[in-house]
This record gives sequence, structure tokens and C-alpha cells, in this order.
Amino acid sequence: MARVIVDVSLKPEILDPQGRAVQGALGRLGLAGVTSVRQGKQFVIDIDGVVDEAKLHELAGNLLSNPVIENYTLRIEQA
Amino acid sequence: MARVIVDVSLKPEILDPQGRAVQGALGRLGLAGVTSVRQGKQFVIDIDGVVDEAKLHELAGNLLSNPVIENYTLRIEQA
Amino acid sequence: MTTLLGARIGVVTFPGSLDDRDAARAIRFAGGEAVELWHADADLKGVDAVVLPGGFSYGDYLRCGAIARFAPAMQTIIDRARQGMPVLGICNGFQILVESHLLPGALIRNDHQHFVCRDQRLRIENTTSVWTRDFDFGDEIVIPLKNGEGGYVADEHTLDMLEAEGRVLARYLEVNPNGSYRDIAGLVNAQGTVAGLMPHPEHAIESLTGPSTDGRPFFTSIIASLAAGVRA
Amino acid sequence: MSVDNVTTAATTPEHPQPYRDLGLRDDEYQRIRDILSRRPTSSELAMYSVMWSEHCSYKSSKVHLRQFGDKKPHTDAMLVGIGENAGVVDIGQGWAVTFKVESHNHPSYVEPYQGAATGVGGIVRDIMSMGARPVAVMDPLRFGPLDAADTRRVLPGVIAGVGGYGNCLGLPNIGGEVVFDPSYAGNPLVNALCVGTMKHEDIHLAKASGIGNRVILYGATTGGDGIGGVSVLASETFDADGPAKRPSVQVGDPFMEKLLIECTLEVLHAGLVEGIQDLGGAGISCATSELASNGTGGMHVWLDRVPLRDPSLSPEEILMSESQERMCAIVPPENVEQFMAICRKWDVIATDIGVVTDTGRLIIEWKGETIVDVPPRTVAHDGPVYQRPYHRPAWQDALQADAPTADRLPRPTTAAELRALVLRMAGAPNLASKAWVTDQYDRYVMGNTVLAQPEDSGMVRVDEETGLGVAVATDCNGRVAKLDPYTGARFALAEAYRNVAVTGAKPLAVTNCLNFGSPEDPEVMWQFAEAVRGLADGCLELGTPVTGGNVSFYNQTGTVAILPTPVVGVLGVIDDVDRRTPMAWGEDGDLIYLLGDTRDEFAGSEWAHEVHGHLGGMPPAVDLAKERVLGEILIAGSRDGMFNAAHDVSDGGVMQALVEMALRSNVGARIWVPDDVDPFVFMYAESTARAIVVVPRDEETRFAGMCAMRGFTASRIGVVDSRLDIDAIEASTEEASNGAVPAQLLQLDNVHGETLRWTLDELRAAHTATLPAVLNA
Ligand SMILES: Nc1ncnc2c1ncn2[C@@H]1O[C@H](COP(=O)(O)OP(=O)(O)O)[C@@H](O)[C@H]1O
Ligand SMILES: [Mg+2]
Repeated sequence: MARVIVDVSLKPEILDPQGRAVQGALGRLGLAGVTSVRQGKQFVIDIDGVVDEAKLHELAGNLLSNPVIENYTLRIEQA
Repeated sequence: MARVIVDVSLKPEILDPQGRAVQGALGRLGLAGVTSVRQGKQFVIDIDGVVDEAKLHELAGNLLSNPVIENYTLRIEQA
Repeated sequence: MTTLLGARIGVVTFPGSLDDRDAARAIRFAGGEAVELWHADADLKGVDAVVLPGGFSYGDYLRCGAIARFAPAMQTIIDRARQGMPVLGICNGFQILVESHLLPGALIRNDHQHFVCRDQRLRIENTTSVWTRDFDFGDEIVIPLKNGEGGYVADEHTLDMLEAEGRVLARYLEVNPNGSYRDIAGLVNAQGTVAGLMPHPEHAIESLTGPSTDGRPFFTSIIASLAAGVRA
Repeated sequence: MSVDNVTTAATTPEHPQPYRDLGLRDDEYQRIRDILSRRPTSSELAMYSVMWSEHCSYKSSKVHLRQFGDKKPHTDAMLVGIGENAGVVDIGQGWAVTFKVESHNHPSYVEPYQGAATGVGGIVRDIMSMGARPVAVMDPLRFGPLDAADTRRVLPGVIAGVGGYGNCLGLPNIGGEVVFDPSYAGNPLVNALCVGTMKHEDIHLAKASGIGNRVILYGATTGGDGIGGVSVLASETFDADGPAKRPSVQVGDPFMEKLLIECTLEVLHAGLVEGIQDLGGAGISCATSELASNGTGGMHVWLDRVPLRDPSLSPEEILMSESQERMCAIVPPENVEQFMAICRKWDVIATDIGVVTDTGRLIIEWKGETIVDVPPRTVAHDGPVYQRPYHRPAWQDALQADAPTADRLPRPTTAAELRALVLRMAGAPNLASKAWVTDQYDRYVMGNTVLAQPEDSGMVRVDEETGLGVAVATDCNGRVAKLDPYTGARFALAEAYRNVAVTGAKPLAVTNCLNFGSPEDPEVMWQFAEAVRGLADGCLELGTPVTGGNVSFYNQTGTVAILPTPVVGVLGVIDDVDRRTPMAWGEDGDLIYLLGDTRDEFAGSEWAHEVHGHLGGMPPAVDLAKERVLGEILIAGSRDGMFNAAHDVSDGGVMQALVEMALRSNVGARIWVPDDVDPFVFMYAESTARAIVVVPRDEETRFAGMCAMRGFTASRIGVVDSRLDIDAIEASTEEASNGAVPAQLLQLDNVHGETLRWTLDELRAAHTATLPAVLNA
């Protein structure tokens, strides 16, 4: 069994309205000094058997993330 | 400057329709052996000045996540 | 149309509220006085009850209702609701109520992943709350439903408790449009005063613009309840 | 680090500039130099290049679009004509409406969700900038074949984007189109329409007048969105490596747009604003040059005051950024404080970036240096104008000769074949229920939606006191337009006009979105010229002026252009929305009439397309005088209470119209095929100027008289009947105790001597299964 974690984040130059809304709320609720908030997604994928790493990268870059506006990082934790 | 990363995930007993949809898609697109996919959120927060860790935990546990259905983990990376 | 003077019902506008005008219209249709409340004002202008309308408060960017819960108006509403002031949360308003922990459980993304807008059949299963006393138990109604994150979830224990205490206000019939556990479309607190409803009764008060006029009793109920002395 | 300023430009005439990379031709670049009597600065070059682009300057279409003005019908309804952000139409009682449709085709192909979402956002701001409150949106869409892999990528994203933005904004979606055709496979069409309402006194125009008035930019901060070619400029000005190539994907923030709507309406109603303009394509370049050019004539802007999301942006990039959710207002100095307070209330960032002057020049400063000094008209209005060559395609004759006659395209001949065909057509992608799409759109928000999908037009109540309302429909059959673009444009106009009239509203005005291939292809240019001529002639005949529109060129895959697709939107007014005619028939015994004449016309029809994949022949005749009379009958009948229901007959002919009405009402009907017409032709021909109306028995005489007086054919073809089948009746009495509803039937008599029956359940199954089967897979 392997656990694969894919973090997907918006490219830095792309507008992140969600992050902005969170930043506003954090400030209003008393957290000082916040200069930026970016909100991303995290996929935790459990796989039985051999892990096809090439396939994983292909899907992370096309299905789990949208290459036009997002970047991803992928790490495999053998369990 | 500190960078705070908050990962928010659904509690295991809560249904994750998005994760399930992704699991289906991964299978159809040829990734074998996927036994589970859970989709969570990741917040990347940049903070200038002193980091109020207690406040951070309070907000991570109440604003960034909903304790009824979600768990969070928080880590601080000094930059 | 009944005209019961003196029922002042507030409708809160958050940044991103959309159905506030409709909620106010529905209150007026039922004979009440709709009072505009602004999210940034902690003062509730002396209203007797509050409707939290549908929409996308703060863009619903974090979780629906998560940011609105912390608005100054909500701080007062949460306190007053605990003391018995009637509150109805419709759609986004329901989400705000669960985020405020005035109602148990949570609302998550629809199981089919899409926003859905449909004329939804419901069964009314609680007619003792201040918001539903003008219904008969088991009434079947059709009112609009429109949400992207309307899947009601709670742990088994909570669900059993809601059922046992008769706190399920309405249940989906024919189609479960969003994957809600036990087809729950709405619920109410133990006192019968704070209610949350995913579908939109305020869009079903005129046959001209809605699929029915089945939404009216929600608003006549609260006015009757207030007249009967349910005030915080 | 220094920027390219006016002084440098004057002293370095030989400095090479990458104008070609920015899409400017040699002669265009030379013209800029002539206008300025020097080379442009890089910022000026950025402004001219984007404002002189096809998209902003209409350089290929201008000479044709003039016809909309030249052939304008006389009408008192037009308060603001073509040329403004959107035209404004008087609908009486002191109310005015504005409406416009725009394309976002190419961005939606690259990033379907954001492309479609920002398409909606853009048209909504256009409407806002007239001073109107947006009250409804519509979305005419076209995709490749339903089952094509790319359609399955693009379509769900587009729908989610249209819905995600419109729903969050709180605008009901009241209609649109979903059309499938192979020609759109590599180039889907995403058009978006918005309707806004206002009192006459609230009309605002985009002009910067009043010397000393402030120029205030408000809304979202500026980032690198939508910047394509300009990064070339930036990299030239900066160090050799230059900044990273900027993304050209624009991301929408509907929440910000909602705040912008409320904030804008509040400042307008408080009377704080002299002129107002949205920032769409070409961003600040467009807003400043257009405002200045329409107003007193001069403006001074401090560009470094613009709040940035990305601090590394160069001035050229800021000028061209297409970041969404921004507006620009001209505010008298004494009002600025109040203006700012309202913006703060709505959490909208507002920045004073400039002042109106009388210099006749648009001057832009960047950190103390003058980087732009131009006559604003030359940027905004005096762009190049082309007389693109055009000619009738060589293949046009052969296409028109390839008629779908019975001997060349086999037709169903037996009753059994016709029975099966009805089920097939009910589920054909272009005719099937679009509920998979429209169920993702909020049609109820605002509480004024009187008609929405699947009705013929969307209708919203404008005034709650009086019941005044407007109806809007959009249509286009691109196949017909390919067979003959002149007729095709009139065909689209006729259909949209009819769809409005069917609901009881009186058509008043027209908008359009002209989607075509490359204007550099003379055959495409001919299609365009013909379509414009047809639409202008048609609008003159129908008395409905064109109030605005949009041209989208370069819709093609490789060198193959899409079907010429002139989408036409018609807006009508109804004095009391209570009188609207819906499409669901109701009462047992009501009479079903077909208005108009049916001819053997199948060229461009849905049947030829669905069953034979055939396109050829001369399109169905369009007789606008007849459409006008039909419209009068539909409107008068609605006003006088003669109709319980009505539905226009278009794609899929009479049979499909009947199926849609029966499914909408859930009640059966008995129809008979008139003796003098072939059953197949009766069922599926697509002759124009026809509609089905449902008349209560006690109105029959009055109705027949009205049609006779106007010399219009009205044939009684059926009756509403919920108790058709004896077996069904018996079954239902048994089941009555269980509350079971008797099966409803649609029955068609006199089909080659036989009677055909369908249960509404089987029709519904066929009609609703198609989209989910593919899109939920
Ligand atoms: N993309 C869309 N968005 C909203 N409504 C749509 C869309 N596509 C189709 N509809 C609605 O579905 C109904 C049927 O569409 P269509 O068959 O194209 O109508 P018509 O033939 O009368 O033009 C209409 O009410 C239309 O407005
Ligand atoms: Mg129609």
C-alpha cells in the first residue's frame, strides 16, 4: 500500500478570490500581519499494488490540476 | 516572515463526494489499484512579524476548518 | 392575506446575499414588516425574528457560511437565538446556522458535484416549530431548491437524535437532490425556534414567479407565532 | 530601471519596435507614427495595438455594420443607440431596458470554466455601465458533437462557469441555446447576454466631461490577466530575460462583481457620477481613451497609482491587463469623498487615478515620466477600417443544388417508421431536453422570473406594482445560414421574434452576436457581409432596430470555419406579465391550432441533420411580413385572453413542438394530420412563420375571426385530452385508490390510415435521457 499526496495550488500570478476572502476574514478576526493567503487543494490517494509513477504524474498534471492555471507537487509515502 | 501551512481534511467518517468522483475518474483514466481518494484543502498563509500561534490554532480550528466535519494540521515554516 | 401588525422580521444582508429582497417580499406578502439588517451592524433594530437569506455570503469561498458566521450582526443573532429569538436560515442561511453551531451537522458539496436548481417536492414533518405551525403534518409541498453545497451530513447519533425528537422539519421526496443523509431538507433546534431549510420558500409565494405558493405558510407561521407571544 | 517615455521616443526614432508581434501591420504602425509625429512609446504602442485589434476596433466589420444605422427602422423606443456600451430601449411607464450579447469563444476553449465565467462577468459590467441594474442573463452556446471527447471536456466546464458566475452574482438565467454541430468541435461558441433595467433618468453614458472631474478606478486590483503579446514589450523595456511570460487566462471573482453591482448602483443613484465605463477587453487603455474621447477631450492619468495584485507589472502590462471586475467612474471633486465612502461600505477598493482636462490629449504618467501623450480619439475611435475583399464561395451553388428532396434523401413512409422517428427526434441532441444544463442555473433568484427554460423566451417582471415586463429570446440556425447567409440571418431574426411574440410580448429591439470564421478569407467575409445585410434588411422590415451587438471572427479549426452563426436576440415588452402565454396546455377540451402554412421544406432541418447528416438545398422561405402578422395574432390573442398556451414551431417542426408542449404540461392530446398534407411533411418540415396555439372552446369563434380578418391560415389540428385510451382509463379507476395517475398519451390520427400513440412517459424518457447519458458517464 502506498499513499500518494498531491498538492495543487494556483499559479502565483493567477487571481485567488478564495484566498483573498480568507485573508480578509483572518484579519477581521484578529490575526495580525497576514500578507498573503493562497488556497489550494490536497488529494490523498491510497493505492494497492505497484504505483505507476508516470501515470500518476500525467493525471496529477491534467486531471487533478488544470495546467493552465495550477501547479502541483506530488509525493509518495510508502506505508 | 513566516509561512504557515494549514491542511484541512474531511473526517474519515464523513462522505467525500469529490474524492469519490476523483477516484472514479482516476480508475477510468487507467490508474490501477486506487483504494481511496480524499480531497482536502490547503491554506498557505504568509505572516509578517510575530506569529501568534494560539490565535492561529483557534482560527485553523474554527474558521479554516469546521470541527463538525473536518480535521486540520498546522505547520509553521520560518523563512 | 392576514395583516398582523407588529411582527417585525429582520432580513440580514451579507456581502454576497442574493435572496434578501425575496425574503423581505415574502414577509410582506404574509403581512409582516420586513426590516433590513446589515451584516456589519451588531444592532438588530428591535426585530422579533430574523431570516438569514440565501446567496453566497463572502462568495462562499471558504465553506458556505463560514465567514458570515463571524459578522457583527451574527454575533448578536447567535446570542439572541440562544435566548429564544426565532431565526430561519434559508440555503446559505442554513449553512450559516450550522457553521454557527445553532443547528447540528454540516452541509457539504452535493454528491453529484453540480449546482442544482429544481422544483423540489418535500414532506413537512414538524408542525410545532414557530416557522411551520401553519402546515399540517405530512403536507407535501413543491418549492424551488437551488444549491451547490446542500448535502446535509451529521453523525449517526445526531441523526437518530433529530429523528427521535421530531426535529426534522422537512424531507426530500421523489429525488434526493444533493445526497443529504436521511433525505433531510430542513431541521429545527430543540426549542422549535431556530430553523434551517435548504429549499427556498421565499421563491414560492406567487404562482406567477414560483412553481407554487407552497412557501407562504413558513412566513404566516412565524407571524402567527409572534402574535401568539413567542418573542425573545 | 527606466521606462520608455515620450522624450526618449522623440529622440530615438530608429528604436526598433515589435509592433508585428503585437498584431499591427506595417501601415498601421506607420499611421501611429504619423499621428504622433514620432515613434510611439512602448506604452503607446501597447494601447494602439490592443485598441486597433479586430476585437476592439471592428476594423473588418465596421463598413458592414453601418447598415444597422443606415437602415434603422423608425421607432421612438430607442433612447440610446448603437455605439454606447449597450443600447437602451424605452418600455414605457418611465422604464428603460438595455440588453446586449457578447462572445467569449476563444477563452472558453482554452479554459472552459473561467472563459465562460468571465464572459458572463464582462457582459454584466457592460449593462451596469449604462446605469442599469442587471436583471437576467442568457447563454447561447454551441459545441462539437455531443459525444466528441472534446465536447465532454469543454461543455461541463462552460456550463459550470456560466452557472458558477451567474448564480453567485444573483442573476436568474432565463434562457439560451445549446446546439451541437461538428463545425464547432475545435471552436465552441460561448455567447452571453445580459438584460438590465432602469428608470429613464438613471441612464448613464461613458464619457469624461467636466474639467477637473476625477477619474476613479474601482473594483478588483490589477494583475497580469489576459495579457498576451505585451510581454514582448515588457521584456524589451526591461532586462534581457524579461519578466516571465504572463498568463492570458482571466479568472473571475463573481463575489467581487456582486459587490461592484451594488456599489455602482448606489453611487449612481446618489447622483455622484458624471460618466462611467466598465473595464473589459483592453482594460485601462480602453476605458481611459474611450472616456476621454467621448467627453471633454482630455485626461491626465497617474498610472503608478493603480493598485496592483502583482507588483512586478510593467506600465505596458497595466495598460493592457484584462483583470476582471473593475470599473472606472468620472466623479466631480466635491463628490469624491462620498463616492469613496460608498466603496468602503461595499469593501471595494477605489483609487483616484486621474483628472479630466481640456488639453485634448490623453496623458499618462508613470513615476513622474510621461509615457503616453496621444489624441484619445485616435486610439478609441479612429482605428483602421478595412474593406476586406469578399466573394460568394465557389461551392455555394453546389450546396444549394443538393436539395433534400424525397428521391434523394429517403423519408419514413410507414406509420411504424414515423412512430419510431418521433422518439428518435425527441432525443436528438439538438432537440433533447437541456435540463442537464439549465438545472445548474438559478432561474428563481430576484423573484421576478415569469418564464424561463424550457419556455420560448425568458420573461422577467420589471415593475412589481404594474406587472410591466420584458421577454427575450436568442436564436440562430447556423446550417440555414450556411445554405444562404442572407436568409440565415433573417431566419434567426424571425425565430427570435416569434419566440418573443409567442409569449405575448411585443418585440421592440434586436441585439446580435455575429460568430464567423476568419475575415481574411473572402468566402467567410462574404458570409458575414450577407448576414449583416440580411439582418439589417430584416430589422427594417420588422420595425425592430438593432441596438447593439458583438462580432467574433477567427472561429475556425485550422482553415475550416464554423458554420456562419449570426445569433440574434430579440427583446419584447409586455404590459402585464400576468397575461403571458406559457407553453403548457392545460384544460381538457381546449383546441389545438396550427397557425401558418406548412411546405415541403427540409433544407437545413433537424431531421436532415440528425437522420442523414445532410446539409444542402435552399433554406425555407422567410417571409417577414407574415411573421409580423403572426406576431400580431399572438400578441392580441394573449392580451385578449384567447390562448391558454402557445409554442413556436421551429427546429423539429410541428411534431417536436407538440411533444414539448405535452411534456411541459403532463397532459395528453389527440392530434390529426390534415388531409391535404403528407404526414411526414406535416410532422417535421421546418417552414417559418408558424406557431401552435391552444384555444379554449368558447374563444374559438373570436379567434377564427381574428385570423380570417388578417388572412392568416389557422388549422385546427387537435384537442387537449387527458383521458385518451380506454385501457388507460380503466386501469386508472382501479389504481385510483392507490393515487396512481392515469398514463397520458399523445395520439396522432390519420397517419397513412393509422393512429399512432406514445405515452408521455416514453416520450419523456427519450427526451431527457440523451444529455445525461453522455455527460454523466
Ligand atoms: N444554454 C442554455 N441556457 C439557458 N437556457 C437554455 C440553454 N439552452 C437552451 N435553453 C432553454 O431551453 C429551451 C429550449 O431551447 P431551444 O430548443 O433552443 O428553444 P427554441 O427552439 O425555442 O429556440 C428554451 O427555453 C431555452 O431558452
Ligand atoms: Mg422556441
